[in-house]
Amino acid sequence: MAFFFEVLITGLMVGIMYSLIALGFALIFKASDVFNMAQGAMSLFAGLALVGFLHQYMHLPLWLALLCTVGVMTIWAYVIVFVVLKPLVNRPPLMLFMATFGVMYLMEGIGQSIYGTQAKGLNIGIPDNSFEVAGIFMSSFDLFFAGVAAVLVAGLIWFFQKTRNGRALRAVSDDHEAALSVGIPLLKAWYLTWIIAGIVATVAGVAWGTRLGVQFSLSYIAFKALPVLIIGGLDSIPGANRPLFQALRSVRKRDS
Amino acid sequence: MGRKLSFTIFALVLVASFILSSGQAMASEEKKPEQFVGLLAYRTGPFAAGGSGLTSGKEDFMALINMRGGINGKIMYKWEECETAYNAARGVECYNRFKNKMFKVHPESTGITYALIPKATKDKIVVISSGYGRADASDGRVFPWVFTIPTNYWSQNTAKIKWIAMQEGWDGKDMSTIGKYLKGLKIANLHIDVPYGQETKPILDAMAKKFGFKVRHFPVPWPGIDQKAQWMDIVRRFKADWVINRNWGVSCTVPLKEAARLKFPSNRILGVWWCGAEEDVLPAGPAAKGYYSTNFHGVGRDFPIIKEVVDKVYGAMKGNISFTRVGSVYYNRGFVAAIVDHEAILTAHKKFGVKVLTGEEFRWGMEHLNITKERIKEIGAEGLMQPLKTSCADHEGGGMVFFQQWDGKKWVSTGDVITPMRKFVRGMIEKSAAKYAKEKGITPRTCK
Amino acid sequence: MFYRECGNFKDNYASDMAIFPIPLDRWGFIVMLFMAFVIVPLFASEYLITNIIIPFYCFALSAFGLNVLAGYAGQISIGHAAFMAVGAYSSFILYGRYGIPLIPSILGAGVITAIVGTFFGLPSLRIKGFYLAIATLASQFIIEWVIVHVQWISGGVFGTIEAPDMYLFKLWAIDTPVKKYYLSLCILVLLMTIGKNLVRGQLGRNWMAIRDVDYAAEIIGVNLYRDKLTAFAVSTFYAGVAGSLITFCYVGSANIEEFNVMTSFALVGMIIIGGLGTVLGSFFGAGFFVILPIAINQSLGAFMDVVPSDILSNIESIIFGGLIVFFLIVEPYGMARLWHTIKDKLRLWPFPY
Amino acid sequence: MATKEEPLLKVNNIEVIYEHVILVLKGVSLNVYEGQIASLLGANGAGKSTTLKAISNLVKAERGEVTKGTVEFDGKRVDRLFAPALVKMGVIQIMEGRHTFEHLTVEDDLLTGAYTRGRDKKGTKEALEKVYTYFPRLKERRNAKTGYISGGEMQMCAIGRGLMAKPRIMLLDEPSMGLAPLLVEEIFEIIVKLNKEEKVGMLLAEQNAAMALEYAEYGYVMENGRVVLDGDAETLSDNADVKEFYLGLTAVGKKSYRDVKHYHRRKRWLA
Repeated sequence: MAFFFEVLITGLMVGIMYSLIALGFALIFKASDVFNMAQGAMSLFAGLALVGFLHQYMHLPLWLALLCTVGVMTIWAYVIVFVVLKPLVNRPPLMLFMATFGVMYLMEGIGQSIYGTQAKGLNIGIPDNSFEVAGIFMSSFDLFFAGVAAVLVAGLIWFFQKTRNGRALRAVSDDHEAALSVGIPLLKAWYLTWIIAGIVATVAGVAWGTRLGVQFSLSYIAFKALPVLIIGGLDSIPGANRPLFQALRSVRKRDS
Repeated sequence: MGRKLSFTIFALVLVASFILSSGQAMASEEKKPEQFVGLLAYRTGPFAAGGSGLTSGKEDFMALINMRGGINGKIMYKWEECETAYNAARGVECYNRFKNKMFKVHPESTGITYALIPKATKDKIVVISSGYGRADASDGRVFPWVFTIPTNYWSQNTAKIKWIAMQEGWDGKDMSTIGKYLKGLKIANLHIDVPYGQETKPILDAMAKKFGFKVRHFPVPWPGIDQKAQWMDIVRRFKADWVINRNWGVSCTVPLKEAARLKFPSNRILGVWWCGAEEDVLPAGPAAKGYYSTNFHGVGRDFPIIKEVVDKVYGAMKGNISFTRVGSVYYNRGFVAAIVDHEAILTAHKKFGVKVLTGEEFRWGMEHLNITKERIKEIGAEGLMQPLKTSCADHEGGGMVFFQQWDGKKWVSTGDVITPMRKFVRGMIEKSAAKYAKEKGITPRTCK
Repeated sequence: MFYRECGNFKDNYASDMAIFPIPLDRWGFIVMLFMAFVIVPLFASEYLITNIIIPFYCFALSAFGLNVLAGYAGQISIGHAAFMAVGAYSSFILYGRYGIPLIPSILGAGVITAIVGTFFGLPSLRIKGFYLAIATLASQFIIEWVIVHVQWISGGVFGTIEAPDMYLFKLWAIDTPVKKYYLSLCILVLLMTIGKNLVRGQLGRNWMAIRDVDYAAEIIGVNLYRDKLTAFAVSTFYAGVAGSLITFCYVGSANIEEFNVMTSFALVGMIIIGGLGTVLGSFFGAGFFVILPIAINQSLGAFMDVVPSDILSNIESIIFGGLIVFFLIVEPYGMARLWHTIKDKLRLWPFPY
Repeated sequence: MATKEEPLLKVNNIEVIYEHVILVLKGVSLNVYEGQIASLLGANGAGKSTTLKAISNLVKAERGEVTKGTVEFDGKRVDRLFAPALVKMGVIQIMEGRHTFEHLTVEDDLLTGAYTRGRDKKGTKEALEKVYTYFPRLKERRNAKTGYISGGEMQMCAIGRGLMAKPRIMLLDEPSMGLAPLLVEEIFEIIVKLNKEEKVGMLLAEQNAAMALEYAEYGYVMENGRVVLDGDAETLSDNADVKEFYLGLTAVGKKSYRDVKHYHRRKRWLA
């Protein structure tokens, strides 16, 4: 029985880690109908940038480095929206999907030429100790990121439900044209969405980067996150955070 | 619309000029005798750390030889890189691009090796797969053009089992007593679930049967970023004594973290040599301390020849990789491969005279390699590489496996250099090669 | 000025249905065929034939297959490379293991792939859009898994099987690049001719109706289930043949890593950059994705001494990504549309209105 | 009505092309004065919606373009502006087909209308109260998702949302579409009330010509992308052509189909 619970909890933790990526997908899909292939690459880039600020090129304190990374992701959001998506407004979603494919190549290439191709360790000072509770091993690292994910999701829900801009973003995702007709500037809304997705990608990049090292494979996590996304619902932001499914899946896999 | 059109035409012209300029670049002529080496590299993609190290190591060695005045003082190395991105189709394209000028090829990927073996056999170009590719290609009678110098996966795994037995108290000499120490041991073979990862399953199973230990295979789906479930199984259910970490790229790092989380001792994990580089353990941080891995060459810069590279090549700012990575595992691996090839060239020069070699002449050199301890000392690579002696039938040469441990900062050799169970492996190799020969309708050549 | 028809003088159905209504196009096409059949094998270097033109043909074929599915029938698939893998492995098994003659085993591989493809097309009956895309992505992973794990298919632990030597009618050895070139060219021309007429015909119209508004198509009597599945079958048939050609004529061994998810994405890229729902687009797209990276790689090789090679390799992906974005912005409907725009302008030139 | 003063909205001979190829409007001119209800009549595809979208600049979002002519609002040229900027000036379009945000609640939906007010919380709240007084029904359903309310409520929601943005002129695109006659009447009553009390000018695109002419002061008849006829509501109602083609009446009033003459009256303005 303890084994069962351990598997369940472990699965839950894995699920939360994946849901961080899935969240970014869902956000962008919802706000701009774009299936963002570059989500993984964004995480990669954020991780690389953070390593650059923290260990590689500069040695900034963690909070400043995080802030700078978010700044970098904001610039990316600007570039993507105004250079890539703006000329493609109202094109079929497939074209936008393809454009993000190009963005993926761009980000990977630029990221790796600036920061190099080796796997880099990322240490943000969260201890990866494990302790035992009732025969079940838990990792402080996992718990920390579960907490971060919870705060992030709560924050996003608050933002989307309660603030003016959040409401505007939801409006945009429901109906672009009607949103335009009540005076919500579409590009600004997209820009905002991509910034948020950039922040989510940063968190995901940090979480996965500390675990795996910051390296190219972060770009592939996105594919692994797809099942989470589909089960949770491609267009649902709370849905992206349904890691329970992951837990159940790993239980089933073990028992078979 | 018109503006768009002209824009596009402009872009097309740009692309066309790109292609044209590339043609011109290819046409540039060489002046003195040059031995051309085509390098299949992968500097992008998930395994870029490996590819950049391997390629740059070779390039640095060749740069050093050129600075010394060339091969036998007469012939210069000339090399060109081609990015494969670890993709077989692109690897084939690179091979075809170089094939008229080159005499040997390091495919640097198991997939590309498979694609190139029949082609290179036809084109009379030597394929050297150091520590990857087909294990059964060590049989030179069936694979005359393929070399698995200095060792292959199957040899490695028998050495691993021997080493594990030694850790359990075996003296390392008397093969008849090894079974006593292995009996009842539980060894988990954690492998990435692609053909590369599955390759060692038969030899492990065969050994388990022979020596009476228990082996279970735990496949990790590609790319192996999350292995929580496998580790739960290994530690909680299987209760493994030893774990063989047979992964690649990021999936090498994950087990260390998972093991630490489940309090599985890291010094009971033994990695394949593709899981034994700095890039594999650094991201795991303290969790990696104590982790063992195999290797087939030494690590670090503490060898005369690498010091010479540091002085001469990097002193002249002609290095091919960031200076910090000189002496790292992948770098040294590429470097050692280049030394071996160089020795083969020298051997061939003895027979055919000092000239630009063809593939056939080079193969002769490869088959008559005899790198003795003394010669290694002469090269200045003592401890960096192992003695090698190849023959017409034996395309593996040494087969020796080095063991190293991560001390938290760098790889430290444990001092164990273990000879694999050569007879055992050879039997399996010959069986597998014979099967291949039968399938392909090859009559194995006879070696005297 | 010569590029136009002089008014609409079509007085019989044959001329109305002609593939190339404009004589210049017809001549252009014949010239292209002449180039492909005579000039290229005579003058192109071996490197050009094996590395550029043969893969270009194979991917054009595969892209056309995907175009049938995505461009004509509107069912997006991002697992198309896996079907190429099915074709590659099954043709090897048919030819190498069972000794079935070459051409039948290549086409047979297509048929086997079509059966597999139809099976994986079943979800399309219930879901569409991106959800279907994800379902097809799942088919990619399932097929990869099966090929790696069923040793009967993958030929032992190595997961890779080498192409046997090819003989046509047990007599002709197809061993030189030029012969391989002719083999792939003949199959390409044959299948493309069939394909072009397929999409022009009743089936093609049904597909397009499904693509545009599926329920409306059903109302006017298109059998939705049957035609969606035929789209999957036809599309994967092409993929299978392309996959077997690529391994027979180009790589020389079937290796599952070659048909991974990135290849699938590249195929989607081909049809979008080339032009959805056009035959020509498949060629343009294949050219973009097959030739361009090699061209960039080769031309960057010239800078090897100046720029560190680490960065150079990454610049390749930067340029490639940039070009994808650039072409999408310039012409979101693909290079084929661009071509048509040029042609339309030519028709009116020099007196636009 | 005060026809001599400068009109609030002046559309001057505009031409709209979609996708660079499809010419939809071929020179449309019309004026709406402060506080006036003007209506735009025409059959399907006559170009009514496009005219409204050309004014509110939503046409750009559909890959259309105003290629000729000008739109002036309050004396300023606005046809080059971005749609949200126009909303800020007080030109608000209520789109055809009840575009509500289906995943938002009614209240959230209304609040999106106040986006252009910025952080003005007090004003937003007052505006919301005002909308609720006009549409008590919406107050009852304030927490329902707009995807699940009835068609009439959706239309009210859409109009209410427009009202949140301090409109000076509203461009209503077929508010009567798909609604029961009773509801249509209710909505038109509210429109008139808004016009009277809030001094909001209205430009009403309608197929339901009888209804539109009953409530509007001035009318334009569109056909094939052109304005073919305009005049006061009464004049138009009396026009024989309008009667025949839009009101379904002949010179002698409604007739039974049995008596319909089997030839068509020709439109005199054939475009």
